[in-house]
Amino acid sequence: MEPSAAARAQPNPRETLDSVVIRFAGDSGDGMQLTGSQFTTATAVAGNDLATFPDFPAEIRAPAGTTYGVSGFQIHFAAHDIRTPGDAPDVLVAMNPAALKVNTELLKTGGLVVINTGAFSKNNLAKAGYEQNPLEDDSLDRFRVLALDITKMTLESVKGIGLGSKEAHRCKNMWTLGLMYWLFGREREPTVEWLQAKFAKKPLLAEANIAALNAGHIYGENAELPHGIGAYQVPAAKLEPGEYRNVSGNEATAWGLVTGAKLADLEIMYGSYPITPASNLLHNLSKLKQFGVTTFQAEDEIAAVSAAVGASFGGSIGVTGTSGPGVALKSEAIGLAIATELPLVIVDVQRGGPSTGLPTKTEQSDLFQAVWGRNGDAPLVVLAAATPGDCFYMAVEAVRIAVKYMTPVMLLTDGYLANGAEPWLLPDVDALEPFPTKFADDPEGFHPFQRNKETLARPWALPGTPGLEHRIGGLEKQQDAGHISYDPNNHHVMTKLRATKVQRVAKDFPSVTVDQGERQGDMLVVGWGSTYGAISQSVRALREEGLKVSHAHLRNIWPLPEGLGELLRSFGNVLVPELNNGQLVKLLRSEYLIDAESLTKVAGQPFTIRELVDTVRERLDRSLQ
Amino acid sequence: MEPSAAARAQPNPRETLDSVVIRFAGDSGDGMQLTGSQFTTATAVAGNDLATFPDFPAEIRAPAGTTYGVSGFQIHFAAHDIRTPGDAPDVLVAMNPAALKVNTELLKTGGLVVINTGAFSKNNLAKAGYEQNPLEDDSLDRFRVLALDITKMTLESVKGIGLGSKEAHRCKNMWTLGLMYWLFGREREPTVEWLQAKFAKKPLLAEANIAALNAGHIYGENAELPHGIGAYQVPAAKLEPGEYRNVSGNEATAWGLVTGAKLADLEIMYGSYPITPASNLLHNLSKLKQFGVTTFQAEDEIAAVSAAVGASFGGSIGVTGTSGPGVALKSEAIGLAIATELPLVIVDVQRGGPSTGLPTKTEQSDLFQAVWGRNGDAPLVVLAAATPGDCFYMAVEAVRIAVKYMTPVMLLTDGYLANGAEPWLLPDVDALEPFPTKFADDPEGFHPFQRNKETLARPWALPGTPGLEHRIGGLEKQQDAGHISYDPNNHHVMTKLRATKVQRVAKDFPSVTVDQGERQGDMLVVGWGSTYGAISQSVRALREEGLKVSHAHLRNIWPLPEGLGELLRSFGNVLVPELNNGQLVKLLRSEYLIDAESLTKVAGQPFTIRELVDTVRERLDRSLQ
Amino acid sequence: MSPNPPKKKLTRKDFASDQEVRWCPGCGDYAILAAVQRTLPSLDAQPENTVFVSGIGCSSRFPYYMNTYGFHTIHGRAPAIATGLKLSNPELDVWVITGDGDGLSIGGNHLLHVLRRNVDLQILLFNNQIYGLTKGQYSPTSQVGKVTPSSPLGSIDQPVIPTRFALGAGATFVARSYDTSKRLPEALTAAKQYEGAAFIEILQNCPVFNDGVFDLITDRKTGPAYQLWLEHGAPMRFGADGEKGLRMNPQTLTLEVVTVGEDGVAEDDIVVHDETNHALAWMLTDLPDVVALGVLYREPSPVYDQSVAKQRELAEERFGKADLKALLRQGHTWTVT
Amino acid sequence: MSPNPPKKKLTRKDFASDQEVRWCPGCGDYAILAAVQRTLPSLDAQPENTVFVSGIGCSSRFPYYMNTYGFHTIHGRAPAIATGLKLSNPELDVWVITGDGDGLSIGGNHLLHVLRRNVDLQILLFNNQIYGLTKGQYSPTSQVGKVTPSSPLGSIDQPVIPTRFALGAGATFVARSYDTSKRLPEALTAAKQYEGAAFIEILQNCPVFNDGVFDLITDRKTGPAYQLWLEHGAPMRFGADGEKGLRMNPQTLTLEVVTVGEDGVAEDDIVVHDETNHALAWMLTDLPDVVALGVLYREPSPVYDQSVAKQRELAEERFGKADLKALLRQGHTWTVT
Ligand SMILES: Cc1ncc(C[n+]2csc(CCOP(=O)(O)OP(=O)(O)O)c2C)c(N)n1
Ligand SMILES: Cc1ncc(C[n+]2csc(CCOP(=O)(O)OP(=O)(O)O)c2C)c(N)n1
Ligand code: SF4
Ligand code: SF4
Ligand SMILES: [Mg+2]
Ligand SMILES: [Mg+2]
Repeated sequence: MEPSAAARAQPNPRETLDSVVIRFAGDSGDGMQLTGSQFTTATAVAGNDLATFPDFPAEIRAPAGTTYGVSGFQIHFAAHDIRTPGDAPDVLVAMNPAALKVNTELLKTGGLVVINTGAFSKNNLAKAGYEQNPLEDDSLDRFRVLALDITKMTLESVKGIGLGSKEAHRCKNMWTLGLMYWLFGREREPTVEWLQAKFAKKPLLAEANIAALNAGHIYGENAELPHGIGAYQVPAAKLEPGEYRNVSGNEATAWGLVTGAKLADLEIMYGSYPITPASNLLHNLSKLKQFGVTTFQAEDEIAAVSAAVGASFGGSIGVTGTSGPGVALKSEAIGLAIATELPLVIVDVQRGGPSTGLPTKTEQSDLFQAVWGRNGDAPLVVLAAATPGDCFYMAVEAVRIAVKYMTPVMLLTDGYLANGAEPWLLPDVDALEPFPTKFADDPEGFHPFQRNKETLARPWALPGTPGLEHRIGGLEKQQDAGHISYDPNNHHVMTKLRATKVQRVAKDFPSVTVDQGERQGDMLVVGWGSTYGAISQSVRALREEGLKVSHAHLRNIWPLPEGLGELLRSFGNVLVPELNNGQLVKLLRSEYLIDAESLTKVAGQPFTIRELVDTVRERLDRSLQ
Repeated sequence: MEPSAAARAQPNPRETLDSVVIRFAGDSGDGMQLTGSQFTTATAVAGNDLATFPDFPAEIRAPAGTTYGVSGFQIHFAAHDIRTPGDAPDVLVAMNPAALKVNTELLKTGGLVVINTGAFSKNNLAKAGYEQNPLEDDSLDRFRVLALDITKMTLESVKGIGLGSKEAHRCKNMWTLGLMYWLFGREREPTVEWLQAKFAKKPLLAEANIAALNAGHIYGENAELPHGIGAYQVPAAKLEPGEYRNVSGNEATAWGLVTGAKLADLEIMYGSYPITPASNLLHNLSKLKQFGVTTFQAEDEIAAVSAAVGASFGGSIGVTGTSGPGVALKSEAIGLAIATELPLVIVDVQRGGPSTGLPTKTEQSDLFQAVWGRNGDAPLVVLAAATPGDCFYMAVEAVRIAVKYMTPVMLLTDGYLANGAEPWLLPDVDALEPFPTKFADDPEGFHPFQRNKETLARPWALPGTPGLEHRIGGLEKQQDAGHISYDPNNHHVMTKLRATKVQRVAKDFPSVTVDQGERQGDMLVVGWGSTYGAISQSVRALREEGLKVSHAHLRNIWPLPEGLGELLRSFGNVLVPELNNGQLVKLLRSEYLIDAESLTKVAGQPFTIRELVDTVRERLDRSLQ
Repeated sequence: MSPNPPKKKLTRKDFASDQEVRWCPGCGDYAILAAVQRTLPSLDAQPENTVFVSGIGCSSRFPYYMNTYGFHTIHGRAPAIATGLKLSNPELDVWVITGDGDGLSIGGNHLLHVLRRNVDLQILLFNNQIYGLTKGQYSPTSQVGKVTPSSPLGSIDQPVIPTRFALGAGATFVARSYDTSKRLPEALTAAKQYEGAAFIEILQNCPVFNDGVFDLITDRKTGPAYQLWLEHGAPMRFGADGEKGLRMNPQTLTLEVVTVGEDGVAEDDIVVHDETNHALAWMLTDLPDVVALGVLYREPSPVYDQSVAKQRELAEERFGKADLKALLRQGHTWTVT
Repeated sequence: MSPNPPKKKLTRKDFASDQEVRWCPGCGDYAILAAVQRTLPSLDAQPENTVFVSGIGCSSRFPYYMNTYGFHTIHGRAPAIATGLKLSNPELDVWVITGDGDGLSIGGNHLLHVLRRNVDLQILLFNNQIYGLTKGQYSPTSQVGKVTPSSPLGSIDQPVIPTRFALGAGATFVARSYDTSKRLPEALTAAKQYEGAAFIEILQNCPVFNDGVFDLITDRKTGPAYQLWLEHGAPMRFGADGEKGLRMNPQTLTLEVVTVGEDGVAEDDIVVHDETNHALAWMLTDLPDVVALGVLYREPSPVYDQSVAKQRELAEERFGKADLKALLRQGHTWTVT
């Protein structure tokens, strides 16, 4: 967002910008996440396309003023459609020195910094590790700085309402939000309504926060803003018409599971043990008991998945959600579901590993564990969601596949999808094809492991059904009859059947599609999961440069979609960017003997557009030499 | 073992045979395993090369007389060196109808069946599922049958010694052993001594068993054996000179661990939870406490590996042994050892999977779990033993690598290696190169994650050392300093360092060797683990036919040995036989982009020579067309 | 013929599956299996509504031999799997079969939590003080000094007392019996009729790896002197002719074995069993020279699966009827035209 | 200068690491950390011989702040890891730091077994009745009805009573205290001096997710009326001026709160604490209107790591000196020439 010369001369009228990246940053206690989500709503209402990235500290409440206590929320909005929260911010809102310290690096040269000087005390400067006050040296020269004593102005704005000093200070974020609303021409109503609802029981707080919001806005209107800073407008984007909302991945996954269960005509038994970043999946579902959802907070992950398996045996769709370390603990019980061929959905909201790793950071390093991480030959279906909204559809798909094929399905999402929000065109749930579950009920010639010819699924016979009494377990079972069998050939046959059944699922997937570009060219960028936005925006940029680059994004990790091998062979180069040390790339190489190259980033952060664009260009140059 | 015309004419003098496969089969209670191991000892003493395969039922004590209660012991011995217990038996000893029933299929046409008619009661025949007595119909016509009332003759031989009827009956196996000793010209002394030692406290039992043994032998000397059955001799094999013993894989592993620890100048803390077929590793080590071994029978596998990790932190070499399901449960804690870079040895005695699977059967299906089965990018070193005796050397190697590189090492063996015995040339332990452990002790500039330039190992600093106080954990650590670090680049760097460290280990391995044949040709058969004997004997047979087939056997699964890619590319075809649904083959394909073909057998049983020979021939034909 | 014919009276046979029983000859598990198969018909249990869930172990083979629904799961996890099953269908009558290793070693945590949650299950723990299936290693209930393949010099682990562990976990029904006891059906009946988690420790003989550990208690001759059969409201008398009894020592807070009539011990010195008394139950878990059998403790309290069901109804009141469209629209939405 | 100079007296500072403490402002963990750092020097603990092993949770961040050896392991496994550490080097002074979730939820089984084995460790369980680190879900010690993000309609799980669970597990040292108590160092001292597994439940306030659950007990004003401080051999008196006490009801076997002097309650009606009395300790774990603090139970018994060491000596006697060559030759060997 380089302001035009015109803007420099005289700020008004509103200058038009194509896209803006704003980063709100402050102390964990400053309410930056709330501020960010309110700005998001207002921006959505204004019709921009947008993407957000909340970035909070690992500590629950790090001491005030510390750099590791800084909480950030980045939003990218534009007049065209966009898919990432943006690389470098155009605008930084820094509520205290620590927030400035950790974010100045990221900010674009010429970018705007809004600073609350009220928080720039000696003490806070020291905590942030500033020898001297950056407002008094040249360290911010490359930016346009708007330094205001937001604290003071906030306190004035709420004076007389009769808040305690602590609550009064708490209104800082609303004052700031008001100012930002004015700068970018956003409506205040949704926020006002939201504040009234939120503080319905505490009218004083509602009044004060609204007062602060308005005061910030009025400040923008009246104050003589420094040279080069004015009001802007970002025209609405041409989005597909329809009803929208903002959705985070963990919301979408929860709603997708509920929708899938409804389409399957089943109840959900969700067994889980809290773990970052999967915990709020449990929170979301525990509020949906009226949808036939039972949530069971188990004593550990093993009990969580075990309860889900037990529930599937009983006729619910057993679901268990967790993150990488939890999946590791669940692997033995997942093997039981594979051996007994019961439906089960495992949601792995991936995070930084190995071991405890970086719990609050995003990563894609559980793919191997999902596909191969069990004892014995233990195949299951692995799906991966590409965007927060896609979590909804993938969750529905996971339920459908699990029930139709009587198999565990692992759905991979990650911390970035789980917490990041995007505007989401609401699906027409009535238009979704139901897939009602058919339980076995006829004792005539019933055998618990006699398979459906097409899907190879065994019948689902529920306890409570007269005449179908049978026993299942983790020991190898005789084909059809299902009794324990130590017969060598039977074990060979059953192993092949289990593998074939999972491979059959590929026939049920759409064969591989290309998200952008032709079906042949110089380079195919193959992605999976949350890198969708970054890859697709990068590929668009590269194609605009005229490069023969295409983008295919895999939602079906195992089995791999049909036609993929052929597609890969139609490109001079195949690049597989992953937020891990190279996992999908190994699968592709072993399955298709293609010399796919890996691009790895294991930094707990999404790819930036620049990283991807540069790498693709550089690899293409190398290969075309 | 087709008897010569001469032999048919008149049985004596002893006919010379090149190799014989005998299968002892009877009720679990009949003591077939004892009989087999005694025959093995006597055969070893006679200087033959040999291989054995005990094959006992899954049930602890299945009801007497049932087919699933049959316990078998197969021994293959020869005048030349051999590597498998043989495909089809030449001689079957059937102590009851069930034993005959389940084994006649396997027996070679023209083979010899020794039958205890004393056990062929209506009741037993029924339990075995015989409509009519096979001794009275033509079902055994294709064999040479030696039907004797062993029960009766045994009881006579021990009459007067004053045993209870139960004990008296128990002597049947010794009578039978006596007869077999005579048939194959074996010495009785070792067995006599063994019986005296075993029943030192029960002289009557000793006397009776010895009496029965002799009676069986005398019977052979005197009795007019039926036409076509005589005494045989199998000349001694030309074996490498030296001192030999029979060893099973779980013995060799236990001794190797103890030896490795001694060479590293460390004590062992072995944490384990019993599981078939790994339990007797715990049993063996619990008898070696005087070697500085502590065995800890934990409450579960998680506690077992955790205790081992804790012990490694304390300065012992932590070791944990289990089978597939146990490894699944341990995966999270193994990740902790990877993240904290502590030495750890995990022994996985593989068995049939998935889930509980076939606990008493052998399989190689945990390779994927070993290499990839953890959350996050969590690399470790994977080794695989090729023979029971090789378990000793691989266990030493596992300790060496774990300590030198401060990394977990997974040693893969399996049920076949664990229980199968082979004659083993005793190593000269004095000649083994010691690798004494160097602990950090200098506080000067100490950093817990500062790496050795060559190995990338971090220092091993033990609690109790003044001045080196430090904290480790599963969260990502700052390079060198080792403090918690959420820094993005640091995580990327540390992930790469962990991976590179494990890859470095390859420099410490011998680069890939060819076990048989040239370094190029029409087909390279690549094996790993317990298939060594079967593959090597098959390849020998094929090479004798003049086929350009070579055999390479991998003991280093991860990292793969240097030079492997080049070697694979030097052959027209690469075949990877595995007792799983195709795992190593996928590793090779993804690492080297070689179109390696898979040969799978997932039947809980080793490959037969025939299976391998036929497949290689058929695939070669196909490819040469 | 009447539209709904009277259900035929079921017998023991109706609960026996066609699978051959594969325990060692003489195993105590046979007697327990027989007792269960005999007891169920007398309680009007229906095979189709009955489920046996087990872990891994000799004891855990149990479900295969019952002609009901059955799930032979993985080692130690049966309580968690049964919890999920019960939550998915509270109508089912769910029995958990576990062993001293399965339930108290690898499965100890799940047993703790299923008991404190008070899920409506019958939990039978076959205690043979050994790991049978893996061929005889000591278990968490083995006595100190026990020599086994993994403890050649004798076990040094202090054993867990299953009933004491259960009380410590907050169990609301705790009973004890033994494999060959004629009164085992009584305990099974009480457990089935109890709403909540009913825990029964069943002393079981393993003739192959731990033969005779309970002989003194279970033997016809010696037994009576060691068996204290508890009856709610009845004095704690035992011995061949009930000559012995338990007296409370208020100083030491211990129950002492006394002989009625001898050195001034009167009838009413004998403690009367109150199965709702927690502290008393605690003392009964481990007595000096006698073993308490029957129901040690029973105090009905909220049942987990029932509370879960209640919350699902409550949810509808609180959050309104299930409406998928409304759900997706909760919070803020906007329309692009 | 003397060959071995007198060790300098260590202070609290010597046990504080250079790492910034990162708990929320006002977290009870700060007070516990201070108490531990103050107590260790007074017990002549040496930083290099002291190890803090923790699982995962806010409480489990503890080791980072101690200038000793430390291991921040994985969730729930600290007792098992500490057991292995202690077996590898029994000389070390090993402390386990865990939480109500870490120790009683995912780690319940390891806590059970480390207690029954009586491994020589100090085990501090920080009980804030909540999962702090994961932002406030109910824990196994949360009260029924607790509303949290995962229990919007209130928790329905019956809570575990940590001290009762410990006794049920066979613990031989069981104590209770709270974060800000002046007497916390006493409990820490007793634990360190005890040989065996010393279990201390420390009530800890989580101002962010469960503020004030223990206020009645820990508050300066209200506290005295709710704190029963146990002293071995002393009568169980409490209240602002010790006016109250506990009396045994021999019928119900419960401890009743009485006021000395009122309706005929005399001094010696008050029960005298006997920390070796198991049944008494059991009753003390959960009293009606008062909380027992201090050492509830202490009864020294064989220490696991010591028994392990003994067996290693015994092994040498039984199986002879370690001789690798002989080992490989045990049983039958033969020579091929
Ligand atoms: C994960 C796992 N670990 C270990 C085992 C091996 N195992 C099977 S049963 C068992 C113990 C059985 O003891 P118990 O529960 O007392 O049953 P019992 O055989 O005595 O009836 C063990 C250790 C297993 N099957 N799975
Ligand atoms: C295997 C695994 N599961 C779940 C988690 C997430 N987790 C971390 S701490 C915790 C609970 C902490 O509660 P508590 O032990 O009471 O500690 P507190 O934070 O309250 O001090 C959970 C569920 C994890 N880190 N690892
Ligand atoms: S080993 Fe013991 S417990 Fe298992 S079946 Fe045999 S006798 Fe029964
Ligand atoms: S969340 Fe609670 S327990 Fe955790 S640090 Fe903050 S105040 Fe302490
Ligand atoms: Mg047992
Ligand atoms: Mg807590």
